[in-house]
Amino acid sequence: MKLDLDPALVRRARQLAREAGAPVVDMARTHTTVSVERAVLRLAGITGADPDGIPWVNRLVDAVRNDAGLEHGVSLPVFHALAETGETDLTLLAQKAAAGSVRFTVPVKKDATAAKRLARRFAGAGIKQIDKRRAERDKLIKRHGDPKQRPWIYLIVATGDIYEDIPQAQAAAREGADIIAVIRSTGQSLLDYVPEGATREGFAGTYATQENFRLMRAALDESSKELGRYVRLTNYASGLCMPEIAALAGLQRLDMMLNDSMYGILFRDINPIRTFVDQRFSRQVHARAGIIINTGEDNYLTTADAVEAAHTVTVSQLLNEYFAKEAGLADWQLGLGHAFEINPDIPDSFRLELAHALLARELFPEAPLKWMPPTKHMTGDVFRGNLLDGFFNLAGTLTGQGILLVGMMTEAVVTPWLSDRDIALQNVRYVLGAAGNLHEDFVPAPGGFIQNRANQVLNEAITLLEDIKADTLLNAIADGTFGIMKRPADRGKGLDGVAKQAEGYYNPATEILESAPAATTDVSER
Amino acid sequence: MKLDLDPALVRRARQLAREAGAPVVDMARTHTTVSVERAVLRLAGITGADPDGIPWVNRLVDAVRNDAGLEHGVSLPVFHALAETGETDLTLLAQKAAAGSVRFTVPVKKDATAAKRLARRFAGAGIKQIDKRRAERDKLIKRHGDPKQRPWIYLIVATGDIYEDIPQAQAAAREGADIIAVIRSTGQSLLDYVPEGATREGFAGTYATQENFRLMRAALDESSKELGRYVRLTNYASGLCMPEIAALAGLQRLDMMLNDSMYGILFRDINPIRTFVDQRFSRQVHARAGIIINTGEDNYLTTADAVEAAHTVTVSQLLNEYFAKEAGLADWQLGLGHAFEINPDIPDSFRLELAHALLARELFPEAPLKWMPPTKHMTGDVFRGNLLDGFFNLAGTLTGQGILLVGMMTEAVVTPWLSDRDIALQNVRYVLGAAGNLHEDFVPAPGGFIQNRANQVLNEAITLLEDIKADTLLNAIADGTFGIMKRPADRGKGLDGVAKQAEGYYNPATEILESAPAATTDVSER
Amino acid sequence: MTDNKTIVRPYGDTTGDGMVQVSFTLPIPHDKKAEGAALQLAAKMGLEPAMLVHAKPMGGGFTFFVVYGSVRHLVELEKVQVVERDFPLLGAKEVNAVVKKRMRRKLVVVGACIGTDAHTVGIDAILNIKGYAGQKGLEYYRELRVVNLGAQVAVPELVERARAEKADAVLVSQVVTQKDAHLHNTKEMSAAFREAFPAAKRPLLVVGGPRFDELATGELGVDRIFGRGTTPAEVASYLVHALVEKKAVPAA
Amino acid sequence: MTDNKTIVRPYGDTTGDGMVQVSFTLPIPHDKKAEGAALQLAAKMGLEPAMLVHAKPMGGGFTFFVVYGSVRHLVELEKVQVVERDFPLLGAKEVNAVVKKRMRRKLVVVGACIGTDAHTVGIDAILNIKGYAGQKGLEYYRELRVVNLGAQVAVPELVERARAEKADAVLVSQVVTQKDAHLHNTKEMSAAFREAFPAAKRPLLVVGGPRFDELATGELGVDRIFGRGTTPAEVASYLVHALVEKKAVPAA
Ligand code: B12
Ligand code: B12
Ligand SMILES: Cc1ncc(COP(=O)(O)O)c(C=O)c1O
Ligand SMILES: Cc1ncc(COP(=O)(O)O)c(C=O)c1O
Repeated sequence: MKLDLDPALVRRARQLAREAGAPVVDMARTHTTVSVERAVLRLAGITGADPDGIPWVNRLVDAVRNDAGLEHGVSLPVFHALAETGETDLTLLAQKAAAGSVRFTVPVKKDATAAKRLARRFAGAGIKQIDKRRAERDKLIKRHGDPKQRPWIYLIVATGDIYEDIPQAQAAAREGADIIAVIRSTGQSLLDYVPEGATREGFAGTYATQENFRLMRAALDESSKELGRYVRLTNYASGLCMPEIAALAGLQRLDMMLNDSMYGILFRDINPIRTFVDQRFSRQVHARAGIIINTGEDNYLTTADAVEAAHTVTVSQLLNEYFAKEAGLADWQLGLGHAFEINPDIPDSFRLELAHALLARELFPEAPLKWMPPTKHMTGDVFRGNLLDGFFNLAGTLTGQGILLVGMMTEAVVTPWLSDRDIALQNVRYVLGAAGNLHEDFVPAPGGFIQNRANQVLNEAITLLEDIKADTLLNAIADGTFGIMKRPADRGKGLDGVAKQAEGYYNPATEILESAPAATTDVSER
Repeated sequence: MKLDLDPALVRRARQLAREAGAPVVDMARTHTTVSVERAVLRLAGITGADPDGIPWVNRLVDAVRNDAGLEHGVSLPVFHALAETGETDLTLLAQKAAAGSVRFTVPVKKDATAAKRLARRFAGAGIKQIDKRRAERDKLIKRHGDPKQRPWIYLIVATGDIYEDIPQAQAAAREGADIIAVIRSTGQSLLDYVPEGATREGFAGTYATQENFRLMRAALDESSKELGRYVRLTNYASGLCMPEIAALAGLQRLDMMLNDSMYGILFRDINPIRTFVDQRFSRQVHARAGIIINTGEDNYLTTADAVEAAHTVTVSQLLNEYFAKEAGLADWQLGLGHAFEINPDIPDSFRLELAHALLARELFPEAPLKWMPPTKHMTGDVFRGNLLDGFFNLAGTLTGQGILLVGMMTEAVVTPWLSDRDIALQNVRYVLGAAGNLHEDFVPAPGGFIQNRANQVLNEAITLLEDIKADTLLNAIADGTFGIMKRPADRGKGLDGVAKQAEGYYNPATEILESAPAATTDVSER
Repeated sequence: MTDNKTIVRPYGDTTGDGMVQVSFTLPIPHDKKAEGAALQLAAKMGLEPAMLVHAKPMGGGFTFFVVYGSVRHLVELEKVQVVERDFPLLGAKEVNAVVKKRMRRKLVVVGACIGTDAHTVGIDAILNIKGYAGQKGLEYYRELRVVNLGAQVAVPELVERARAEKADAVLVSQVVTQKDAHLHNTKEMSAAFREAFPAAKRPLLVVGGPRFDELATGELGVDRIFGRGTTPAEVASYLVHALVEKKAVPAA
Repeated sequence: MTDNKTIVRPYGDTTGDGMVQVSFTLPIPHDKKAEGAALQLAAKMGLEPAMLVHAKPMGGGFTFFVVYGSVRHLVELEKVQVVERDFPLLGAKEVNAVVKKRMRRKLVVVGACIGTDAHTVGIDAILNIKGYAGQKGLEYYRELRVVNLGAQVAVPELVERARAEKADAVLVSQVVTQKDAHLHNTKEMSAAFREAFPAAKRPLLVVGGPRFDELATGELGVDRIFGRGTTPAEVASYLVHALVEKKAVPAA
C-alpha cells in the first residue's frame, strides 16, 4: 500500500456509506416500477413489438396496470390470466390483451398460489437461460483466455449503425481492445421502452436492443476465436429501462454493463426513486449473470471541478459499492468509475491524478476499477489530445487500474473514427509496453504531495458522508452534491412508473434472485 | 543518488578515460591546423571576404603557408610582415598578400620577439573582446534572469534563411524556449572556410556566419528584454572550422556551442588528428568565453542501437569530459549529450531510457546534461511522434536533465515548422507543469530493473575503456567503436590542413588562453 | 507581419511555402496502390507536391495515411466571410440600464437543449449565474428573466413554454453533431416557432454550440448563431441590440 | 470490404462520409477573420462542410488551425498511378546465379550520398552486409561488387569513380528535401552522367530516399526511384532485371 491510509478511517468511510445508503435500500425493497415488472416478463419469455414498434411487454404491462394497478406487481395478474386463457405464450397473451380480449385481476387464494407457481416457472426459465450464458462465458474464457495484461483495454464504438459498429469493433479487437462498448444513441435512456431489432439509425450511438446485443456478441465471439482472447462486450443499463436492459444483457451474454446508482438521476433527470428501485433489481440480475458493472463517477467531473469535487467521487464509489454488494454483486464485479479530468494546466496536475487514482485503488483493492480518460479538457488540438491520453494511460498503469477506457484524441470533435481508435490503441500499447512495470519504481514520497492529497480527499469524503447520513441521501442529491446537479426526489422523469408495493406484492424473479445464490464463477480467474 | 553506483567504479571509469585520452591531448598540443591559425588571426581582428566570398583570413593563411609553411604557426610571419609593411590592419595586409605584393617569412631573433609582441597585442585585443562579451552576458543574466525551471528548454530553428529564422526564434522564445539553436546548412561543416555576411540560402539549416550570429543574438537580446528572461543562443563549432567558429561565437556572445571531440570524425569523415587539434583550441576559446559546450553522443544512437551501444555513449561522455577539462572548461560548461533513442517497441523501453539517463545524471552530477529527443524511431505518424516526445520530456524531468532539446512530431518529415515548435513547446509545458515534481516519487527499486541496467552499462563502459586504453583511442575510432563508423587516423577530410608544430611554433592566443585564467563567472548562478 | 496583406498561403517554415498536414483513412487494404490512391486524393485537395509520410493498415480493409505537402490554393482575405460582431459589447450594468429604460419590463429569455441532446454545460455557461470564462451568466443580469429548461426538451414543449413565459428570446443549444443532428433539430425548432407565432410576435431565435457555422442563420431559420467559446456578455449584448436597440422585427 | 471497389471516399466512421483531418498555419493574427480564412482554405481543399475545431495564435502574426470535415472528392482507384514492381523478387542465390550465368562477371554497383547530404543510413541499409529489415545488403551478394562511397560525394567525383570502377549501376541516396535539395541534386547527377557517357554506356541510374515520388523518373532523368522502406532484395532484383534479364539499354 503506497498511500499509508489509516485503516480505521477507511472502515469509518465504509460504515458511513452503509448508513447513508440503507434507507434507500429500504425504499427500493418496498417499491416497484413499470420497468422492473417488464423485466420480469422479459425473463419470463415475452418478446417482440407491435407494428408501431412498441414492445409487447410494454403493451402488456400497461394493460395490467390499467386493469389491476402496479402495486401488486404484474406477475400475479399476468400468470393468472395466462392460466385462465389457456395460453402458453406471453407474447400471444399480450397481443390478445392489446386487442382488448383479456382483462387482468389480482388473483387470490388458490389462484394466487397457482399464478405464483406459473410465474416462478416462467421467470425461472429466463434465469436459467442467464445461468447458461454465464457458464458459456466461463467456458469461452477458459478456452480463449483473459487479456494478458492489466488494465484491460476498453474501447467504444458509436456509429449509430450496428452494421458499421460490428466491423469497427472487430478491427478494434484485432488492434488490441479487450472490451468493446457500444455507446447508445442519445435519447434512448429516456425512452420508457426498449427498441426492437437490428438498428441503423442512432445519433452518436447505436440503440441498445436485444438483437443488436446478439449480433455484436456473436461477432465478438468470432473475434475471440480469431484472436485467442475472450473479447468482452459492454452496453448501458442506465436509463428508464435499467432492469429490462439488464435482463436482456444477461440473456445475450454481455459481459459488462454501465450501471450506476445515481447517473440517471443526475445526468438524465430521471426520478431518484425510480432510479434507485430500478437500479437494485438490475444489479441483482447482473449479479446473477456474472456481469461486471461500470459506475459513472467520471461524469461528475465533467460538470464539477475534478480537484474541488474529488471527494464526491470517493463518496459515490463507496455508495455504489454498498448498493452493489447489497444487491449481491461480488468485489470482482465492481467496475467503480473514476476519471483523469483535472485541468491539465494547473501545477502538478499529473501528480494530483495519481493521488486520486491511487486512493481509489487502495480503497477498493479487489475491484476492477474503471479508469476514464480526459474529456472535459480535451480540445480540437488533437496533437495535444493524444499526449494527454498518453499520460492518462500512464497514470492508469502506475496506479494499477483494472479497466482502461481508451481516450481518443478527437474527444472534443467527433465520436471516434476508426483511425482515432487505432491511434489511441497504439498509444496504450506504447505506454503499457514501455512503462507498464514502472509502478515498481513509483513510490509516493512518505508524507509527500501525493500521500497528503490522497488523505485530504479521504477526509473530505468522510465529512461529506457524515453530512449525507445526517441529511439523507435523497436530500443530498436534491442539493446538488454530485456533479452540481440538483435533483429533488419528487421530480424527474419516470416517477409515474413507480408504485409502492402493496401487501401481497409478488415478483418471481426477485424471489429467485434473492434466494438461490448466483452461480459461482471462479473469482481467481478474473 | 538513486542508482546506488559504486564510487570506486565511477572513479575507475574516470581514471581510464584520462589515460585513454592523454596521448590524444599530447598530439593536439604538438600540432596545429589551418583553422587554428585562422582562428588566431580572426581574434587578431581580420574580417571580410574577397569578391568570390573567400574570407581574407583564408587568403592570408594560404599565402603564409605557401611562403613559409604552417609548422611555425602563421602569427610570426604575419605580424612580422605587418610590422615590415607598416600596415596596422590585418585585412589590408591580406588584400595586399592576395595581390602578391607581400611575402612571408618566419622572423628570427629580435624580429621574432617584436612579431610575438605585436601578435600578442592583436590577439589579446580579440580575447579582451571575448571577455567583454562574457561580462555582458553575466550582466544581462543578472538583469533578465535565468529560466525558472530545469531542464532549460532548447529549440531549433532551421529555415536556411536568417531572416525567417529570426521571427521564428523570437516566436519560440515567446512560447517558452530558453535556448535557441540555429541549425547549420548541410555541408557547411565540410567547408574549409567560414562564409561571410547575412545569408538566406541554406539547405535544412542556415549558414553559421559572424553576421548571422550577430543578427540572431541581437534579436534574442530584444526577446530577453521583452520576456524578462535571458534567452541563450547556440550554434555549431564542429566541422573543419571548429576553432574559427568558436572564436566568432565568443566575439558575438553566443552562449552554447555544439562541440564534440569526435563528431566531426565519425559523422563528417573529418580526419581524426585535424579534429582533435581543432577541438582542443576551440574548447580553450569556449572556456574563456563562458560558453557551454554540447557534445554529440546522441548521434551514435542514430547509427548504432541505443541499447546495445549504450555504454559507448558513457565512454564518449567520459572522454569528452576529460578533453573538456583539460582545455579549461568547468563542470557547469559541460553539456554532455545523450538521447532517448531506444526502439519504443521493445519491452520496458521507457525504463531503459530512465536507467541510461539517470546513469549520466549520476556520473556527471554538476554538468548541465543535454537530453536529446527521439529521432531514429520517429516516423511520419505525427500523432505517435508527439506522444513519444511527451515521454521523452517526462524522462528528462524525472532524471533531472539540464538542457532539454525539444523534440518535434515531424522529426521524420521536415525540418521543424513554426507550428511544430509550438506544439512541441506545449508538450514540454504540459509535462513539466503536470509532472515536473514527480521525481520526488520516482525511486528506482533497490536491486530492481533500473538499477541493474545502469550498473550493467557502467560495467560495459569500463570494459570498453580498458580496451581503448590498451589499443589507443585512434585505433578504437578506426575500428568503428563509436556509432559503428570506422575512421582511420590517416584518412578523412582536412588532413592536409594539419601540421606538426616545428621548434619555435608560436600561437599568441594559446599562450594567453593557457596562461591567464578565464574570467570567473559565478558558477552558482548557472 | 504587415496587416494589409490580402492574399496569404499556409506557412510551414517559409513565407509562401503553402505547407499543410492532412490525415485520413481509405477503406482499402494497404499496398502500393492504396498509397497511390492517397496521393491522388491529396492532389485533388490541391497538395502539390504531396509527401505520403505514413501509411498504416488497420484491421484488414482500411489504411490510415498522413500526407504533408504544399497546397496551391491562395487564401483571399478580402473574400473571407465572417459574422463579425455588429453590435457594441456591453457590460451587465449597461445591458440592465438599456433594458430598464427602453423596455420598461424584464427581458425574458427561455433556454434549452432540444432533441435528445443532454449537453447542458454550454447553455448553462451562458445562462447560469456561475457563467463562463470569468463572466457571469445571464441570470446575473437584474433586468433579464431567465427560464432554463435544461436538457432533452422536446420542441413542442419549448414552443409552449416560450409562449407561456412570453419569451422575448429563445436560446437553444446543440452539441451533438453526428449525422447533422444539430442542424435537423434546429430546423425543426425554427419551423415550429414560425408555425406557432405570427412573424411579428415570434421570439428571437438564437442557437449555439461548438460546431455551428455562424453564417448559416438563413438556412437554419434562426436569427443568430453562436459558436465555440461564446461568452455571456456577447449574448446579452446581442439580445439588447436585436430586441431593444434595433427594435428589429426578426425576418420571418 | 470487397476488393472490386473502383471509387472510394475517405472513411471517418461511416462508409462514404468522406471525413479528413487537416492542420496548417496561416501568417495572420488570430481573430474571427482568420478563422474565416482557415475555413475558406478548407473549402478550397474540398472540405464541405468543414469544422474549425482548433485555432491557436502563435507568436503574434501566425495562427495554427485544425479543421475536420468531409471532402467532396472521390478517389478513383482505376486512375491511380503507381510504380508496381514489374520484375520478380529474387533471393540472393537466384540473383547470384543469374548474374553468374548471364553476365559471366561481377555486376558492379557504385553507391553514394551526393551533394551535402550525409544521411548514409539509408544507402547503407541497401548496400552494407548488415542490411535492413532482416535482409542482407548487396555486399552480401557474391556476384555483386559494391563500392560504397559514403556521404557528401560531389557529382564529378561520383562520375569519375563510376567510370573507373566500370559501374553497371550507380545508386544514389538523397534524404534531405528542404528546398527540394533532393530533386536538384538528382537532376544534376543524371545530367552529368548523360554528359559523361554515351547513351549505350551510361550506367543504370538508381536513386532512393524517403521522400521521392517514384513516378518521377522521367523528370529526374533516372532509371528507377525507390522510396520509403525499400529492401535490399528489391534493389538487387531490379538490378538483375534491368541489367541482365532485360539487357535493356537504359533510355537516354
Ligand atoms: C461534458 C460532456 C458530456 C457530459 C454532459 C454533462 C452535461 N450536463 O452537459 C456527459 C458525460 C453526461 C456526456 C454524455 C454524452 N456525450 Co458528451 N461530452 C462532453 C464533453 C466532454 C464536453 C462538452 C462541454 O461541456 N463543453 C464545454 C462547454 C462550455 O462548451 P460548449 O458546449 O461548446 O458551449 C460553448 C459554446 O459552444 C456556446 N454555446 C453552446 N450552446 C449554446 C447555446 C446558446 C444559445 C449560445 C448563445 C451559446 C452556446 O457557448 C458555450 C460557452 O462558450 C464533450 C467533449 C469535449 N471536450 O468537447 C463530449 C461530447 C460533446 N459528447 C458526445 C457524446 C456523443 C455524448 C453521448 C451522446 C455519448 C453516449 N452515446 O453516451 C452522451 C449522451 C449525451 C446526450 N444525450 O446528449 C460527443 C458529441 C459528438 C458529436 N460531435 O456529435 C462529444 C464531442 C464527445 C465525443 N467525441 O464523442 N457528455
Ligand atoms: C539518422 C539521422 C541523422 C544522422 C545521420 C547519420 C548517418 N550516418 O546517416 C545525423 C545525426 C548525423 C543527422 C544529421 C543531420 N540531419 Co538527419 N536525420 C536522421 C534521421 C533521424 C533518420 C534517418 C535515417 O537514418 N532513416 C533510416 C533509413 C534506413 O531510412 P531512409 O534514409 O529513408 O532509407 C530507406 C529508403 O528511403 C531507401 N533508400 C534511401 N536511400 C536510398 C538509396 C537507394 C539507391 C535506394 C535504392 C534506396 C534508398 O531505402 C532505405 C531502407 O528502406 C532523420 C529523421 C527520421 N526519423 O527520419 C533525420 C533527418 C533526415 N535529418 C535531417 C536533417 C535536416 C539533418 C541535418 C541537416 C541537421 C543539421 N542541419 O544539422 C544534419 C546534417 C546531415 C547532413 N549534412 O545531411 C532532416 C531532413 C529534413 C528534410 N526532409 O529535408 C530529418 C528528416 C530530421 C528533421 N525532421 O529535421 N541526421
Ligand atoms: C453509468 C452510466 N450510464 C449511462 C451512461 C450513458 O447514458 P445515456 O445512454 O443516457 O447517454 C453513462 C455515460 O457515459 C454512464 O456513465
Ligand atoms: C556535436 C555536433 N556537432 C555538429 C553537429 C551538426 O553538424 P553539421 O553541421 O556538420 O551537420 C551535430 C549534429 O547534430 C552535433 O551533434
